[in-house]
Amino acid sequence: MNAATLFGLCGAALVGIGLYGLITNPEPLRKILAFNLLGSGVFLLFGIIARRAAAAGLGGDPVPQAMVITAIVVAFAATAMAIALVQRLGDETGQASISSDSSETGEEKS
Amino acid sequence: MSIASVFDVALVALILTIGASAILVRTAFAAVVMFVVYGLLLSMAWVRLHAVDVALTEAAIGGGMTGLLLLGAVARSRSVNVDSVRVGYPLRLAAGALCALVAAGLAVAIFYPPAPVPTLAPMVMENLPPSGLGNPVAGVLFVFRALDTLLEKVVLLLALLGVWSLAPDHAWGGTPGLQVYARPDPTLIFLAQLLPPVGIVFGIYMCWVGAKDPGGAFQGGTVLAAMWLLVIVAGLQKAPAIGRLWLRVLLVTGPVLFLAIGLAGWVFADAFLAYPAGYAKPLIVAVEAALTLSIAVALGMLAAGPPVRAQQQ
Amino acid sequence: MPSLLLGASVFVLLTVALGLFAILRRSADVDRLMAVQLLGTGGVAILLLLAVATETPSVMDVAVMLALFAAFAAVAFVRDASGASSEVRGE
Amino acid sequence: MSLVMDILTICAVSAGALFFLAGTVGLLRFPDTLTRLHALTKVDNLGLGLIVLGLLPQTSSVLFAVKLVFVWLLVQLSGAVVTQLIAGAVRHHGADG
Amino acid sequence: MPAATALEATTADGALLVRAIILPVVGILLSFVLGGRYAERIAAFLLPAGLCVACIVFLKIWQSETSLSYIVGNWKPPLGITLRADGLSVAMMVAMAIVICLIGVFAHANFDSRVASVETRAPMVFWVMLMAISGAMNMIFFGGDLFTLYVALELLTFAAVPLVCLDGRAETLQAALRYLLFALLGSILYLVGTALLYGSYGTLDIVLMSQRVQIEPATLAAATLMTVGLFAKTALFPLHLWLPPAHAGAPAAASAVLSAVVVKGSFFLVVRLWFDAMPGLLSVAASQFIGVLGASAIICGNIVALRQKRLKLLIAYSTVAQIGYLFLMFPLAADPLHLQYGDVLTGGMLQAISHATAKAAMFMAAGLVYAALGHDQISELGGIARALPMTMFAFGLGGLCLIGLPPTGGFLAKWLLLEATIATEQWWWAIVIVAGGLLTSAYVFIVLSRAMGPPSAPLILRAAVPKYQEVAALGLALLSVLLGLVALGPIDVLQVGRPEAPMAWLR
Repeated sequence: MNAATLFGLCGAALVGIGLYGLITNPEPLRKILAFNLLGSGVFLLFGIIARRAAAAGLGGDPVPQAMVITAIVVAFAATAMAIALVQRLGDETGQASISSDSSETGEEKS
Repeated sequence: MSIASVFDVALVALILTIGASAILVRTAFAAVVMFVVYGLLLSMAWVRLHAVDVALTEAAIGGGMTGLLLLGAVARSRSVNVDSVRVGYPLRLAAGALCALVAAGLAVAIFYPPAPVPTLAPMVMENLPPSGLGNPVAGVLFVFRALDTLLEKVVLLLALLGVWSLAPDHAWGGTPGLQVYARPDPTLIFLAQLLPPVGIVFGIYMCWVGAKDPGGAFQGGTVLAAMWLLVIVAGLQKAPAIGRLWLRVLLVTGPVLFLAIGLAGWVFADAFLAYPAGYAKPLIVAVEAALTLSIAVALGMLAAGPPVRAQQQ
Repeated sequence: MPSLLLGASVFVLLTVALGLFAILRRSADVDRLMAVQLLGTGGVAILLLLAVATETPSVMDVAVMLALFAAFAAVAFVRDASGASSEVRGE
Repeated sequence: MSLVMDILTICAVSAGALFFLAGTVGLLRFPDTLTRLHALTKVDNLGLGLIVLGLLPQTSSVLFAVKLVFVWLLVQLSGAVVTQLIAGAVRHHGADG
Repeated sequence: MPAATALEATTADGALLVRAIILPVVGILLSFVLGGRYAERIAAFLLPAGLCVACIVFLKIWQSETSLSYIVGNWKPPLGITLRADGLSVAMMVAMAIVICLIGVFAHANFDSRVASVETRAPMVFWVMLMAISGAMNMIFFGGDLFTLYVALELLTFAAVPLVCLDGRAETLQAALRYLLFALLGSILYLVGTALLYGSYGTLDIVLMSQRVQIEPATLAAATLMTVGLFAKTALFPLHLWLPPAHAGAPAAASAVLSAVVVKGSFFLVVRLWFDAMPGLLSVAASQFIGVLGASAIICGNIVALRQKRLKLLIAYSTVAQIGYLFLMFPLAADPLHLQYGDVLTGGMLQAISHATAKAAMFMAAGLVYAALGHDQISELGGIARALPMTMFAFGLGGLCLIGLPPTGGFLAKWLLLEATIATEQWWWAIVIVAGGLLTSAYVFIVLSRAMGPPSAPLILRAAVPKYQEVAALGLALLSVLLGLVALGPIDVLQVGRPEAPMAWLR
């Protein structure tokens, strides 16, 4: 098994892990994190496809590499928007139930 | 097994473990820390895949900026703790099975590559010389698939407007809610005074070197954005109000220049987004320089979040 | 020489991994932060070794990138800690 | 000449790698946060420093060497500041942070 | 290189396609610099200009009966990107441009950017996002490259999500978050597919792909993942959970855009994928499965709609059902024995277009009702038909189109689909279509009868409704009715650029 295939399997596994987190984690923030994990697995797939197609003295096919760069920036923008949404939602709902959550903050750190 | 493959196996094992624990670990803070570590590991994987351009982007955006965003979010969501009702066991099992199926399908798909692996690398190298660029990835981004790159800048602007749209009405045009230090911390101020000059030089270097070596507008822009955020967080400078004209102008400078050069190509090179022969390299470098600034501002403002305070007149 | 450098990078990766697991097992946030710092430094070392071993100077830029961003996790964390103890400016 | 250089490289890189191991063991074994932090700084300073020192003779150009030293300095700076920040946080909130 | 690439070149009027994409981009950039107070004026200029371009492209293609293409930067695929416009794309493009323009007219009342002396939030966001949606849709219709289409898809997502939570209430924020997560999952699945396809064929260009594509594991995995991702974005039945809260919670003009325009983008990509990029790859079993999903959407969506108490939620669930019809074209078009291909595609596209016009009209009407009454409880609609006759007339006409009564566009679409079920001997889909129509007529009738009934208490209108808003809604409703008449005219345009028959069956 060569390096490209190894990382490819890693990417496939990461897609599975990220998808699992996205489905099962109820917390929005954790969902966003899982989405990023899933995304990076997909990017790795692009990476091994590029690596596999190394030719013409290049270490990899530059076309998928360029696509990954574009996709990483888009994923970051998506993350920023999702986090802003989560926080605004927290602000809106948090004002209604400030009393109930103060007891839980200490517990979480232990 | 060569030493290199030992390294690869160890790296993959580490990535998978850290990735899985980022999903499974109990507290959100631990998960985010895992994710930051994961981002660092991933940029090593990209180096091993001979994709240094991507490694740079991943180190800067995937690990650095996304980590910063998530850490900030975790910090704020602690005071408003979300009650984490776990999904039921049967559902988790079903989800696990589904995800395993997807992963297995992908694994099968990549395990059997097509017999002659199709590649555009020779075609890229053949057509790269007229543009004067030495970095094939930059060639793809700014010459062959320039339309994608241009549209992606618009995506960035829309995402920023989307983030801003989450502001309360009265705060529109005001300053973002990026959390800054309550007390000036001398250590942090020291860092915020010393690191940015270095970072800015490196960011400019990234942008400049991108024409011939790995690097470019994205990577350079991200470094600049990070330095800007550091200065703001340390309290040395205030985050700008989103209504500021200079901010808006900086945001669109890159895309506008890109679009203008693309339209000029219509006149001088008879195709939209074509570069006139002999002028390709200076034009691309100009576009990259302008984009670096615009990306820096856009990423920085994206990370800073929606405005929360009305601007003091 | 390249194989020796590669071997060293494997060694560093394994030690860092070891340290990482140990630290991440502890539940204190500060320890987790140290894990990030440890991996940041280890990652820089590994990338430098790789850069020289494979003679690709551009890999060194990745190391610079990691070094630049390594401090950010700590900055974000301490911002949180000080924000929790006292009033955050402006709110 | 190159043999001397190679020996220097081997010694320094091995020593650096050992410091990584030592630092990790320290992180594992030391009892409290501040001493573990101390172990961490050893990795930053000496581990990376020795590796950089060992790599210097192998570099092909001056720019390469300058970059190596630059990276080391950068890690020194951020490492020092980060440990300061962490230590400060520990002092404020106790080891649980 | 295959022969087709050598032949392909920028056609005479190909530059129009670039114009259609650049116009909105220019508008967005200008709005950022000039500020939100000018955003509406910029949109008021650029959206009609976009409509003009769309009409010109439509006429060119209709008359010449050939597709247009433009090679961006003179770099031919597989290296570069080609924009292509065929019959399907221009028909959709014109329809969407008209709908967006009329929504713009309607939205003037709610998002007038000139009333305040400084830039305000909602108008700035709305107008920029409206322009972005029109640009993204054009990009989706013309994009000849699967990765460009990914970027366009993300453009559409980022433009659509903020519209959901423009009012900033907690429940719309929740809806927007859910929508965003679904949409992101959808686009990432789509992206996996593009990665695998590139790995197999070394190109993402749709025409080149259609020449190289073969049935093999990687391709099937890619196609499945992409389709599921696009289903999530289109809100096809089991993945529809995000749609009703998002579409019902948004402001009326935004609901109209989301329901009429945005979901059609990802639907169009499914069509592109299966009928252009991978012609003939769709197996009978898979197409029947998609059909079952569509049928479930029709039945479940309609039944749930029937039980809604709020008008906007009813309309949103009816969108879920109407989306189901779109996917009935897959089992009908993939039938290997009878090549009903062209007519079925025409039927599907007509359904998309007539749903766009009718649904936009209905959401606008619901918005006007809400503005007038201060609520949209169906049980308390009594007397509204007398107070807002034009609005309720528009709602009724839109309803007729959804039910599929002649001479509406909905009738023509459903008729073509029904005809195909008979021709391909798949009678079970015919039952679904007819049952769906009956259920739809039930809830349209309930709403109308309530509205025409006497008020329980004396009706007090909270606000006067501007006439032009009613006219915009009515205009769209009339369009959905008149769409049935295209059978006499330009319906052939949908066939331009279609291959004679799906190729893979002949292989």
